[in-house]
Amino acid sequence: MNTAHKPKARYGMVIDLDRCNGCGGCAAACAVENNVPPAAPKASDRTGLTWMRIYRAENGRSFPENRTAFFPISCQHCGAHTPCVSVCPQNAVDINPETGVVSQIPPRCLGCRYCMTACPFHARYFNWSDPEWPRDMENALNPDVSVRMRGVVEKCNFCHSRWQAAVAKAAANGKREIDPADYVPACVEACPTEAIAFGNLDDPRSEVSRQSRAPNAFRLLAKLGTDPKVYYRSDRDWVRRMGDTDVAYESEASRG
Amino acid sequence: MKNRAWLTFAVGLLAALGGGWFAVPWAMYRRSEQPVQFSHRVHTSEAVGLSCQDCHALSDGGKFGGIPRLETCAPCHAEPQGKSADEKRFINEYVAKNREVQWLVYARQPENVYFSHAPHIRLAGLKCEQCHGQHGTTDRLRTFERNRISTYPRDVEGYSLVRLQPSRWNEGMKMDDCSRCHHERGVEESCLTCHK
Amino acid sequence: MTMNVSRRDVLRFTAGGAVGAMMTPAPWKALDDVAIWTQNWSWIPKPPKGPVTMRATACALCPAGCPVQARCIGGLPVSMHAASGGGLCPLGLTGHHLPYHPARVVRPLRLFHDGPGSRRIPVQIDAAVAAAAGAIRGAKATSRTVAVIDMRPGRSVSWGWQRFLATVPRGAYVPAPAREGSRFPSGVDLDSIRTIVSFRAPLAEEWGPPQLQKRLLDRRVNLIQIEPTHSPTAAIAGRWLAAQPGSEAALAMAIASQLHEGTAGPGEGMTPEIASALTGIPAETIAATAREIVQKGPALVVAEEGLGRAADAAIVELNTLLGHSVVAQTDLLAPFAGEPIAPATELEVIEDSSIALLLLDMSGGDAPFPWPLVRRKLAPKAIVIALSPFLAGTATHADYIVPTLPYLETLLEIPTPFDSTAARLTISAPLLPPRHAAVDPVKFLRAITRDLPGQWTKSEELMRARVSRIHERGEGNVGEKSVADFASADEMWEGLLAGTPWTGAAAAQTRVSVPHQATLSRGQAGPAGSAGWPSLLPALSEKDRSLMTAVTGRPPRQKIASSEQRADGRGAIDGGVVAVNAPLTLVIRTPRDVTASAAVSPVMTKLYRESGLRRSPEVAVVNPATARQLGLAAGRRAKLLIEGGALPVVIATDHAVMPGVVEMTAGPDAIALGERGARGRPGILDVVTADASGSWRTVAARLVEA
Amino acid sequence: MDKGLIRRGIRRCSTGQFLAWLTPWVAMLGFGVLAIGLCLVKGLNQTNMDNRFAFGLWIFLDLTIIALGAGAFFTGFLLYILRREELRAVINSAVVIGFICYSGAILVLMVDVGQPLRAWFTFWHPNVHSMLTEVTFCITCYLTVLAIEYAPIMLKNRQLRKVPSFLVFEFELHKVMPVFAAVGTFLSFFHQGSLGGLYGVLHGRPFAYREGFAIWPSTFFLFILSAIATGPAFVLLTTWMVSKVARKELVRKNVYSLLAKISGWLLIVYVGFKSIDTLVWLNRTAPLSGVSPIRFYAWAPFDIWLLFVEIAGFGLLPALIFLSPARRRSVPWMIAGSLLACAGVATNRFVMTIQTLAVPTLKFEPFMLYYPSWQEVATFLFVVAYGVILYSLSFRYLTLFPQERDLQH
Repeated sequence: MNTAHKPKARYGMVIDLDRCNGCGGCAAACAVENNVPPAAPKASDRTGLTWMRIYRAENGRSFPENRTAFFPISCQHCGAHTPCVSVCPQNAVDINPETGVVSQIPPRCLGCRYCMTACPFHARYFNWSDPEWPRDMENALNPDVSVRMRGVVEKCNFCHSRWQAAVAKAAANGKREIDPADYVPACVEACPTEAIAFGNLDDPRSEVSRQSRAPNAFRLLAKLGTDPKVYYRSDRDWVRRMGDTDVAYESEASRG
Repeated sequence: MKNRAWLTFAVGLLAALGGGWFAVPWAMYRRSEQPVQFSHRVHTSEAVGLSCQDCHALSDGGKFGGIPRLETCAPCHAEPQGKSADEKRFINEYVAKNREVQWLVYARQPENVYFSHAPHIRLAGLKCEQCHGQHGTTDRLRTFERNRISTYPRDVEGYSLVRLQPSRWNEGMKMDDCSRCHHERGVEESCLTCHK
Repeated sequence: MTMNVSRRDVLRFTAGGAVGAMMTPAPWKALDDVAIWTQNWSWIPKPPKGPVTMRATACALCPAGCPVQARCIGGLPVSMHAASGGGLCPLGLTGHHLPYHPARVVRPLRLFHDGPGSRRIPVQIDAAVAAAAGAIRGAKATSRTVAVIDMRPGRSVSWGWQRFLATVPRGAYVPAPAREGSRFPSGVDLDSIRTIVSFRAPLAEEWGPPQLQKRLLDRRVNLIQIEPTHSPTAAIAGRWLAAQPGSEAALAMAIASQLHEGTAGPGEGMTPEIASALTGIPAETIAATAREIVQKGPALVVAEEGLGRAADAAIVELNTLLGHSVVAQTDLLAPFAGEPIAPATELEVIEDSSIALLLLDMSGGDAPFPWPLVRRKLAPKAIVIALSPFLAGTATHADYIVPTLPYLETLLEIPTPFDSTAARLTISAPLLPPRHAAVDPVKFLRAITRDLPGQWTKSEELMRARVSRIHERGEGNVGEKSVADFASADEMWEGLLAGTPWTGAAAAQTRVSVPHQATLSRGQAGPAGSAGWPSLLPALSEKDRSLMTAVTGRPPRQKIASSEQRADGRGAIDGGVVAVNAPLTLVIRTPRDVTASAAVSPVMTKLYRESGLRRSPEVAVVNPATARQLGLAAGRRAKLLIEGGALPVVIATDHAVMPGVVEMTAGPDAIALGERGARGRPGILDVVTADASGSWRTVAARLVEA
Repeated sequence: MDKGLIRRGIRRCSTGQFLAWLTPWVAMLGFGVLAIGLCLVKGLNQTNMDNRFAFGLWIFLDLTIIALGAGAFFTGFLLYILRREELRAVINSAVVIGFICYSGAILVLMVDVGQPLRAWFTFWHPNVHSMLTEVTFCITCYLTVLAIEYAPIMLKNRQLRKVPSFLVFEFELHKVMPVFAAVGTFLSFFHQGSLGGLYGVLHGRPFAYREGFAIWPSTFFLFILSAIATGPAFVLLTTWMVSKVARKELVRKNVYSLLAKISGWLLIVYVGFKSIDTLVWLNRTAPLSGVSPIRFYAWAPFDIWLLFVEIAGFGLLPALIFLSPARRRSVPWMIAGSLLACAGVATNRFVMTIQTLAVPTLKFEPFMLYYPSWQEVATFLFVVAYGVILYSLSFRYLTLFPQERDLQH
């Protein structure tokens, strides 16, 4: 299966939840970098496009024992049995062998949304409408990322255009290896509290690999066996338990 | 009676064949001429002695300059070099007015494609001709053809209607063409290698 | 020969054609081309093309003034980055979208507030000038007030307003509360602080430059958050005290009284037990908190503004008692020395119904405050003119809008931010050519009055005059370079335009323990003479003192109003916690987006509408238990009733909100955000008024089904 | 007016009456066209689907009508392969219903996908690991088979028979019909299965995920079973409804009871396997994914009652009705049984599609529900109207029930 081979590098993230204050800088930076359009008329938190979405998690106790934590969730770039890759009927999703990044190619996408039902992280988003910016604001779009049309799925790709730029820069100097400093996703760069570490998980010297091995590190829905490349950290027990598979059960929390 | 039936069928068949092979492919493209004529041959001749890289340069950041802007041409063309009408027009309409020429780019890839010249030139050692053919030695700029539906330039799309021949520069620069070359060279690739 | 074309012939011909067509590339190519067409639809916006450059400037969207780098394509910014590494806030990251904002004012507007949906018509600038000039003449004749509310005090333009107001008999210069500076003693050396006691200050969300939060986190500063909501700040705080809203003064005093162990001093008589009854926090927790403050080293108390006079005063007492480290900031010089300027005043001290002309200077941004507080001061037929790039925020209340240029299209000045221990001047240089015609604030000022001496006619001239004075004095640095090393003021000006701020010489750090009156009089130095904390605090009046005494002087034995009693309408301390038949307490939050800028990027819908991260301003949040009691389910429409009026709201439930509290956020209308031509609906700041205690962040409220 | 088109010796209502019958359905069709137009021109923001409910009403109904359409291939299989000649009485009707179900489903799918003009990419760049690829290939092929099976029925029309070559063609087709029936059966088995596999393979969705055999999860087989168990019941039901509308007998009673008996036996087998599967899933599969399965049913609207209703009420109960010879002698009982069986397959498809998406995977996400927009409903009504109209035309002008002429007298 095409998801089985081992990539050259495994780019990943470690997000320190104890440093995340839910400011939303990562989400805003992501939207700017990746030309994610503003909400279409009537779009809501259920139909929006947020490659990086910050969820609020609660400990389930009532006031004042209640506690809140923020979970920034983007595509988790699963490394094994990647749910979305295997289900796409026409190969619009694959894993880049050089970076381990799970792709999503809008021009190939049929818009069947099977990958979205397959993704347990709800990290894939559908373009329910054509993208629209206020007049002339297309002058503020990033030329390194193409704008998606309606009817296709999109999601985080670890700012792959920045990787491409880093490769081009290295190649211009005759090098095949990129300088790690040249490849930092927008959300990582934008985080004011530096809660997100990014890099090659396979490089034992990298900050991200060191942090991913920390005792307080965990991954979301690890029991599903999809080997996500995004790690989370927290010293709070209840926050770490939030990564487990068990579903929420509070009926009150339901939104119609 | 029977013959007539088959004849009608054959007429329909032939009409469709003619339309499908000749009329439709012709009608499918919008043709336009470049705003100014330009001879690559003169510029790369010994008299002038420019190489491809002199005008189509690669920056340190690996970004390809593409078609040169007016500032590259202006130093030599402040005064007319020769007597052609195009030269005169180029000086009067563009250089004098400091107006960029809106060149029609034969190899312009669509918005969703990422292509960097740097890895192909510096790492793979490809020659310009391998993708752009003998464009650098032509005397005049060809008529620019653009597919009316897909909006692709003809060079990107390829000139052959059946696309059965092995890789040739004018077979096009579509995904399959890039992919074929990558496969021949054993380049590992995925969607994100070439898409953005 | 005649041909009789029968139906069958047509069918045969068509069949032949169909078979033939299949044998040509045409249908297959059409299939392919149509698919490619769907990949390149002409109506999908195309990003710009051009050379990539990085250009430096400073973010002028809030008083923090972060140095930024803009990545430009063909000279136009496409993304914003922190100049020195580290992050930016969402507002700064999307700041380059603002010039394209649909709420941009492209020509002077006359606004009519005569109906539910107020009309607006374009007018000539002369109409606004004539209205202003007429109002000034009228004010002089009738001894009425001409007032300017300056949303970004401390700028050279601010000095211009003050200079102007000195020429009119009753000129009032009102610096709007600039959030971080308002209740935060500026010039504090944060690196020496180990504990921060925050009374509802949204530190983690929007306090100062984003890097500040990293500094505090890295240094593991102990944060004690006192707030009725488990807010994002509470979420990262070391300790969260869910004090009853309105009981902040009592809590501050209780902590203070613990600090000096009940001996004579601030907060005397406010035992943890009494405070517990008022705040709902266990007495032992209050005592433990006080011990923690002492044990963990230098502490600083900060507070949200708008909590009321008693809370303000109590917090000043507490801060004074703790004796934080303070560095006296060097002055940020005014453009011209020795000229008379109107001093800064409080809105509160202006007589009701006295303002004949009100100018709202929003050219540098916006600030949140309840509009009814301003409206009360307006005389009948008063003229309100907003100088603003956007028809948004406070500008929507004006009669005339005079368009100014937004951030990145014009020079803007950022005076010393609160977290700086030395005077600082940052210039935000424009990166974009102006997209619409606009009026320079100083030009407008010159147009409405002839009585103004001096030769300056443009904002830039004032800014350059100030820089000349700084250069003359020769103190401080621009980046690495000493001011003395600049050959001329012009050279220094160029240096500032490159995005590097000027920083004055830092004064020696002193540990102060001064009586609060002294603290109160120590305003932030600057051309305005009084911007920032605590100038906005009124000197304590006799009334306030008696209010304080009511708390501090009350013998412990005396019965303190319990929460039950509070519920039936007896305000125990602040008087404003409850009103008859108003069982709920409304708590108002103001995010940086509304604090800093009248308009926000449409991409902010990611935070407001497209995720659950931020609450939309029409949402009233209550605890699920409270919602059950009220019989209101999440998602239901309701009406919020407060003293100032009624507001339609949508109910949301959240365990993070204290039972009995309804929380509302002032901010961009997330429903309208990014939608063309959409107008913001009235928000909470359009209706709320301050209660007797001077608080507008905590008021009595009711929620009824709509 | 259209007498010349109607089979000799068959009574049909007047043209006026027929047109009056069609009018509301045409109106419904027009309403559907409007909705479909909106969805295609403006995009899927016309629906109430969202990123959590990426699949909605349409997928649920597609799966349901395809399951009900299984009557076509399964009747063909019984008739041509297993030689149950009694079923010749309903085969034509079953084929038309199958064709309507499948073409309707594909039609809705073309509205459902965001980029229908790229639909052929699945054939050009197929991902062989995807169940959806399997579904697409099989459904397309099977629709072709159904069209071929439909052709001889059409060519038997009184007017079309006049063209000699059509008659020859029809005769030739007839001879190879068992081949097509076999091919159709094979394809149908596969795509009914892969529709089940569609959800069963989602290991990111513990509610839907099932272990299974080789690459096929258990739902693959359960979908086949439930489809073939319900198919005959649906043929029974439609035949009965048509005879009610046409106010005449169309088939002999023994056909009804045969269909009911087949359905009954298959339902029993299905209920057995479904129960085993549910127990394995609750006790093994779900816990392995880290979920205590009771949590799946922690939310009131989709409580555990749904599971019981699906298996007992809509599975076991109709099976018992069908398997009782006494009940089988009574048409009302058989109709009730058929309705229950059809409701069962619909519930199963609902649970697999909608409930799967309602159950959150992330611990801090709530259960969710979604309500289809009128555009979604109208698009589906379009298919209903299209089906009724096509069936009405077929019934009027073609021979759907060979026994009809004999039963008239």
